[in-house]
Amino acid sequence: MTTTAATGTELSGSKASTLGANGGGDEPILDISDFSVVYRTDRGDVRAVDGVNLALHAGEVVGLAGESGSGKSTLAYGSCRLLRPPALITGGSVVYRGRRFPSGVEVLDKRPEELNVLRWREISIVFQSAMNALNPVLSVGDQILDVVEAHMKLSKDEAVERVASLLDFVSIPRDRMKSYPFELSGGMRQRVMIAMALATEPEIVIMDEPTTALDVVVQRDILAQIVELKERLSFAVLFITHDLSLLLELADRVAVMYAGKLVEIASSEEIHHEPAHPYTKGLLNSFPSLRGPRRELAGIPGTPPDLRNLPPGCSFLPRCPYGTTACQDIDMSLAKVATSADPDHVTACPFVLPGTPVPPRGTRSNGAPDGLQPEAISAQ
Amino acid sequence: MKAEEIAEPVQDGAVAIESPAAARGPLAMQAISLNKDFRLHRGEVLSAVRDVSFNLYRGAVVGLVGESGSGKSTVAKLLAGQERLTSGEVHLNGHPVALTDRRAFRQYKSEVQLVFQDPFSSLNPVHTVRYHLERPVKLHQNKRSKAELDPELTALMEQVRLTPASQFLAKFPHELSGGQRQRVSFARALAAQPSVLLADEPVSMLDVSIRLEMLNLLDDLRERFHLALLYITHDIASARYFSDEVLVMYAGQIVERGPAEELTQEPAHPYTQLLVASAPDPDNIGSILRSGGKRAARNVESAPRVTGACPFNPRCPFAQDRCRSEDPPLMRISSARAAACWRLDVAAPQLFHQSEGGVAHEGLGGPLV
Amino acid sequence: MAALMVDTGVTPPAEREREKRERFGWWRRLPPKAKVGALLLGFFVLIAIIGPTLAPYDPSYQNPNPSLSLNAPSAAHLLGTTQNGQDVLSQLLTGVRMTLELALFVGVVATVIAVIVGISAGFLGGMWDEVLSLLSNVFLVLPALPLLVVLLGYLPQKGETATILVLAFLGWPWGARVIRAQTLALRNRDFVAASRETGERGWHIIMFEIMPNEISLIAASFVGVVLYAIGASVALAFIGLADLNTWSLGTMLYWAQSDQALTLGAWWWFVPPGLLVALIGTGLVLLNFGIDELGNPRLRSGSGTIKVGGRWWGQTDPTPVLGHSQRRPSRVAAFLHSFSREALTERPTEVAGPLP
Amino acid sequence: MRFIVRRLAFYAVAAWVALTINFFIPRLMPGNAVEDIMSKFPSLQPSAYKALEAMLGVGHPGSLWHQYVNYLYDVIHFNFGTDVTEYPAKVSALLAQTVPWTITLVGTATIIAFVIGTGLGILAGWRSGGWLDRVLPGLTFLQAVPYFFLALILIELLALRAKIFPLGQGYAGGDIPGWNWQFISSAVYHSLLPAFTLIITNVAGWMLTMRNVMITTTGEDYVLAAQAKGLPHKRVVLGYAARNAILPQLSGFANALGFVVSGAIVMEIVFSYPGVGLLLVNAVTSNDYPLMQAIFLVITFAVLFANLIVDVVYVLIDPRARARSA
Repeated sequence: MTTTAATGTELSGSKASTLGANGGGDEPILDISDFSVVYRTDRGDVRAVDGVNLALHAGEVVGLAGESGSGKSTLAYGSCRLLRPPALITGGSVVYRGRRFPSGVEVLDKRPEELNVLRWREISIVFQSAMNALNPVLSVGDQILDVVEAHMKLSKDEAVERVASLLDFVSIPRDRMKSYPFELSGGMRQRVMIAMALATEPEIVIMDEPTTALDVVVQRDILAQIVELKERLSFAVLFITHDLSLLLELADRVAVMYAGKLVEIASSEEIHHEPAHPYTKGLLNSFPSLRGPRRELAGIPGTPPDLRNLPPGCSFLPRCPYGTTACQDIDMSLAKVATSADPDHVTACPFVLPGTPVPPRGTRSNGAPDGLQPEAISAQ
Repeated sequence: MKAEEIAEPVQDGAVAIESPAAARGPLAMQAISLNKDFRLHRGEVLSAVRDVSFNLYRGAVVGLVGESGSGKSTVAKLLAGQERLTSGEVHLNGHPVALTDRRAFRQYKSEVQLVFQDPFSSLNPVHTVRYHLERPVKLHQNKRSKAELDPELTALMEQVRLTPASQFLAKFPHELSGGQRQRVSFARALAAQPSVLLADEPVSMLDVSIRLEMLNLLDDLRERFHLALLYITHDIASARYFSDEVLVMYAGQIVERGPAEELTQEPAHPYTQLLVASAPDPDNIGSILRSGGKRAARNVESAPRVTGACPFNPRCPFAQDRCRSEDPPLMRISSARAAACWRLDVAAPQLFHQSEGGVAHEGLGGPLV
Repeated sequence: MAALMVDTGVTPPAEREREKRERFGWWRRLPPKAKVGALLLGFFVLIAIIGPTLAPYDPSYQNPNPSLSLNAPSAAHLLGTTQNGQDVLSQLLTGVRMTLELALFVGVVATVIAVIVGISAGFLGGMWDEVLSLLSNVFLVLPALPLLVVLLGYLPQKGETATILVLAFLGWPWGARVIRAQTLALRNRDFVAASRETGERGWHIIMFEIMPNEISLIAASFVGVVLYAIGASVALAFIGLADLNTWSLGTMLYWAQSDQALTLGAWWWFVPPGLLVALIGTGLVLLNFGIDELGNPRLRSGSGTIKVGGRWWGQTDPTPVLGHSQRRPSRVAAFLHSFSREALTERPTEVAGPLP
Repeated sequence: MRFIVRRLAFYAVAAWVALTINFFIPRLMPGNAVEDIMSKFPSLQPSAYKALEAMLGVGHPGSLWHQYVNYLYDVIHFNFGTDVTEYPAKVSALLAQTVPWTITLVGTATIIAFVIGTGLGILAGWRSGGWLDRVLPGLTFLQAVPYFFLALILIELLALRAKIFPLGQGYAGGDIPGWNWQFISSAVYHSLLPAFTLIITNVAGWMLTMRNVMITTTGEDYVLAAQAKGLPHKRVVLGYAARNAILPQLSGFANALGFVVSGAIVMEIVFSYPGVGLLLVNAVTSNDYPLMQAIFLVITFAVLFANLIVDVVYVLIDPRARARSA
C-alpha cells in the first residue's frame, strides 16, 4: 500500500470502523475453553491452570486478577504457547478469530513455524519488566524494526519511518531510536515495549503487569497512554495484574483467578459493587483507599494452597471466612449470579450471594485456618 | 497573597512543627538535619538526603512516602547506622548518638532495629530460622544456654504468629512463603528488644492479599511493645491507613509533612497532590483511564537536578521563575503541617481561606488532572 | 558416558523410589556428571593410597637381564617392562600417588590464597579491593607455563616442594577473581546488612554468613586448581623440569619419550600414564560441571526438555499440547508447506494499515 | 575512550610486573648463575663474564635500584643482550627468527578452535537436550588429555605409520625460507598436524562454556520476547540469544589466552617446531638464562597484546561497555 510522501507510513485509526461491522458480534476474538496447563516436576504435576474458560471480544479490556502463583500469567502465556518446559498444555482449546482469520484458528493445533504467523502480528505482549524483555545489546529502534521486518512488507526506509512514527506515538523523541535499553529510564523502556507491541497493529495485546515495577505517577501516565492508544487503534487487551483496584478503573470486565481456576467474572462495576466470591471480596478488602472513611481492613489471611495437593472441593476453603463443610463437595464450576445486574456475572462460589458483609477482623490469629464458620452463611 | 505571607518558613522542622505522633507517647528518636551525599564515579556528588528532620515517638507510626530514588531508604539506613551521615545528628532518648566503636554500635542496635524490604534476600539461605533468631537473643539478651534460649525463641515466634514454633524454627528460608519470611524478619528485629523499629517498605514485596495482614501484625507489635515505628513506603494509601504522621519525600527532601488524614485528604504540595491523584482508586470507576485517557502531557522523566531551584519545578504545573531560581524551605501551614513550596497559595488555596484547623472536604484532584 | 546422562527431571518417581531417594539423598541428588566424575576420582584416590603397597616390583629396579627389556604385557609384567627392564605397572601405581599428592597440595595452598584474597577484596572494598583485584588480574594474564619454566629453570633442585610452591604461586588468581565477584554480590544482599543489624562482627559475618554461601564456588575453584596442577606438573616433568629420579605420571612420560618408547612400538610404556592423566582430568572436569549443575539445575543436560507425543520439546519450542502430535516437519516438508494454500493465506500480505 | 585508557593502564601495570619479576628472579634464586654459565660453556671468553653479569645483574656494581633502571632501559630498547649458546648471536635476533612461527600457528589455531567451539556451543545450548548436548560429557575427555600426549600418538599414527603428515619441523629440510610458493606450501603442510591437535584439544572447552552461557541466556526474558515477536528462528538464535551469550565467552577467552600459549610451548617440543617454545626449552636445558628471560617477556607481551585486542572487540560488541568507555 502506498502512503503519502509527506508523512510516510502511519498507524491507522480506521481499524475501529472496520471492526464496527462485527465489533458488537457475539463471536469472541479469543476463545479460551477448558484450558489446562501443568508443570511436570519430580514431585508431581503442578496444576497451574485448570479448566479455564475465558473469552475476549474485539476492542475489549479484560482484566485478569489474582495473587502470584494463581496461574494468571500461565494462562496468558499458555494461550500463546510461550511457556517453557516443564510446562505442558493438557487440554482445552484456544481459538483465535481475527480480521484475517474470520473462520477461526485453533492455536493448540499449530505447528511451531505456523505459530509465527499469529505471534505479534495478531497477538502481542507487553512484558512485566521492560528491562529484562528488551535485548540489552540491540538498540530499541532495531528491536522494533525486527518486528516490522518480520511481519510486514515494507521497504527499509518505510520500515524505519514506521518505527519512528511508533515512537512518536508513545511520546518518545525519534532520535531515541538509536538508544540502548540501559540508556532509557524505566518509564521510557515500558513505552518502548508498548510501541513495539503496537508495531504490527495486532488485534490483541496481552499486558503482563506492565506498570508494576514503576512509580505510581509514571504508572498512571503509562496507563492513561495505553487507554488513549486503545481508543485510537481499538485492539483488545488482556490485562494481567495483582492490583485489583487498578483493574476496576481500567477494565471493561474483570476475571479473578485463584489456585489455577477462575472464580469470578463480571463487569468492573459489578465486581466493585457486588462481588460474589469471597476471594474477590478479600482482594477488594486488601487495598486501603485514599478516599472515603478510614476503615479497618483485613486482607486475606493464610497462604495459597499447594497446587500439587489441592484440598477437595473449593480450593479457597481453608482461607474462606464463609466456608462450610458443604464447600468440600463443590466442583468450582462457574455459575450465573442471579441477583446481579450484569447478565454475564459468573462465580465459582454457589453459596455466597452478592452483598454478604465481610466478617469483622480480629477473630483470626495467623494464617492457619481457624476451622469453618457456618454461622457466616446462616447470617446471610 | 504570597505563599510566604500565609505560611512562615520553618527554621527547625523537628521543633517548630507539632507532630501528631507526639500524642501517643514520649519522644524516642530525633533526626536533626540529616544529610547524605554519595560520591559518584565521575567526581559528581549526589545529595541523596538533604536537611531531613523529624521525630519518632513511642507507640506512634510515622509514615515516610516517596518514589524510588527519593532517598527514603537512605534515611532508614542513616538512622539504623548502616550508612554514615554526611552531616546532621541523630538523638536517641534525648542523647546524641555516636557510633564510635563496636560496643556502642551493638548497644545502639539493641535500641534501634531495621526491617528490610525483601524477605527473600534478608534471610541467609544457608541458615535455619532458629539460627536467625538465636543470634540476636544471644547477643542482646545474653541468653546462652538452650534452656534459656528455647522459651525466648518460642515466645518470639508466637508474637509474629508463626506456630507451631518448633516446626518453623527448624525450617530453612526457602521452605517458607514470602509472608512467613517477613514474619521471621520481624521476630529477628524484636529479639533485640528495640524501642525504635524502622520498617523499609516491609510489605511491598509481598502479595497484595497478605499485605494488610502484615501491616496489622506490625501495628499489633507496635502497640504491644510500645515501639516507635518509622514506616517507609511508596504507597500513600497504606501510609494513610497505617500512620499518625506522614512525611512526603521528593529528591532527598521532605516536601510536605502533616497528620496522615489531613495530608492525604487535602495535600498542599503539588507533588503530594500528584501522588494522591495517581494512586489507583477503585472508587473511581469512570476515571481518566476509562474515559478515553485524556493525558496531561507531563514531563515525568526525572530532569537533571539543578541546585538552588525547587527540585519539583520541571514537573510542576504551578512553577514560576522563583521556583527555578530558589529552593523553597519547609513552610508552616498550620500547627502540625508544613510544605516546601513557593506557590502554596495557588496550589492549595482552600487551605488558607479556611480558619486554621478546619479542613475543606472537596477533593483536590482538579488542578492536575 | 552418554548412556549415563538419562534425564531424571521428567518422570514422576514411584513411592518406593522416593524412599530410596531419602536414604541415599545426597548421592541421588548429584547430577550424573558429578557422579561419574566422583567415581572416577574416587578410584584414583584409592590407587594413590593403596597403590604403592600393591606394586609387584620396585618401580626403580633395573633388571640387568637384557631379555626383560621392553617386554610386552605378560602374566609376570601385566603392563610390560621399560627399556631398563623396570615394571610399568609398579611405576604407574607409584606415580599416581605422587601426581595426585602434588596436585592436592597445590590445590590446598592456592585455594587458601584465593579465598583469603577474594574474600578480603570483595568484603573490605575500597583500596583493598583495587589493589588485590589488580594483583589477581595481573597474575591472571601472565602466561603461567613460561613463567614456571623460567622459575624452575633457575632452581638447582627441581624437587616436589619447589614445584608445589611455584605452581601454587601462579594458580590462585582465577579462584580469587570468582570468589571476589561472588563476595561482592553477597555483600550487597540484605542478609549481610541484617546480620549487621543484629550486631555481628565483621569476622563473624565473613565466616558464618558469607563463606557458607560460597562453598560450591570454593569447591569448584579447588577442583579447577587441582586440574591445572596436574596438567602443568605433567607438562613440566615431560619437559624435564622435575626430579627425574622419582616416579610420577609426568616423569614416566618423560622417560618413555626420551627412550623413544613409541618409535620402538612399546605402547604399553607410553600410553598408560597419559591415559591415566586424561582420566583423572576427565573426572575433575566432570566433577566441576556437576558442581555447576548443582548451583544452576538448568545446566543439566536435558533439564529444559519434556517428552510429549514421542518427541522432545525444548526450551525454545512452543508449549507442547497433550494428545496433539505436532511433529516438527522436515525441512523438505516445511519448504513444500510454504507453497500450500494455507500458508499463502497466512502470509503477511498487508503493509502498514491505511491512513486515518 | 576512558575504558580503553583504563585497560591500557592495566596492561602497562601487568607488563611492568612481568618485567620486575623477570628482573628479580635471577637475584632471588640460589646459586651463582654466571659461574654456572661460565663453567658450562668453556668456549666463552672471560670478557663474556662482564656481559653476563650486566644481563643478569649478579655481582654488578651499583645499587639494586641503579641496576633496575638500567635493566628497564635495555628492555625498552629491545636490547636483550648476547646469547650464550650461540655466542655471540644477539638474543633479539634469535627471537625474530622464532616468534613469527609461533604467532602464526598458535594464533590461527586458537582462533579457529574458539570459533568452532563457540559455534558448537551455541547449537548445544540452544537445543539443550539435543544429541550434541548429549555427547558433550564425552568431549571432556578430549579437554583433559595432555596436549603433548595426544600429539605424540597422532604423530605415531598419522605421520610415522600412515605417513599422511610430516614428522615435525616447520618446513621441509631442503626448502629455503622465503616468500615463494614452495616454502609457504611446505610450511602450511607442516603446520597442519600441530594445528589440528591444538584445535581438537581446545574446542571442547570453548564448546562447554559457551553451551552453559547459552542455556542461561536462553532463559532470559528478551529471548522469550523475541520468540513471542514471531521472529525468524535464525534471528532469535543469533541476534538475541547468541549475541548476548558471546560476551562472557569473550571475557573467558581473554583470560584463557595465557593457558593456550602455555599449551603451545609443549606442542613445539613434540613437533620440533621452530618457534619460541622450542627455543625456551632448549634455553632451559642449556641454562641459557638471558634467553630464557627474554622469551618469557616476549610471550608475556604477546599475551597482553592479544588480551588488549579481545578487550577492544568486547567494547565494540557490547554497547554498555561502549557507553562506559565513552
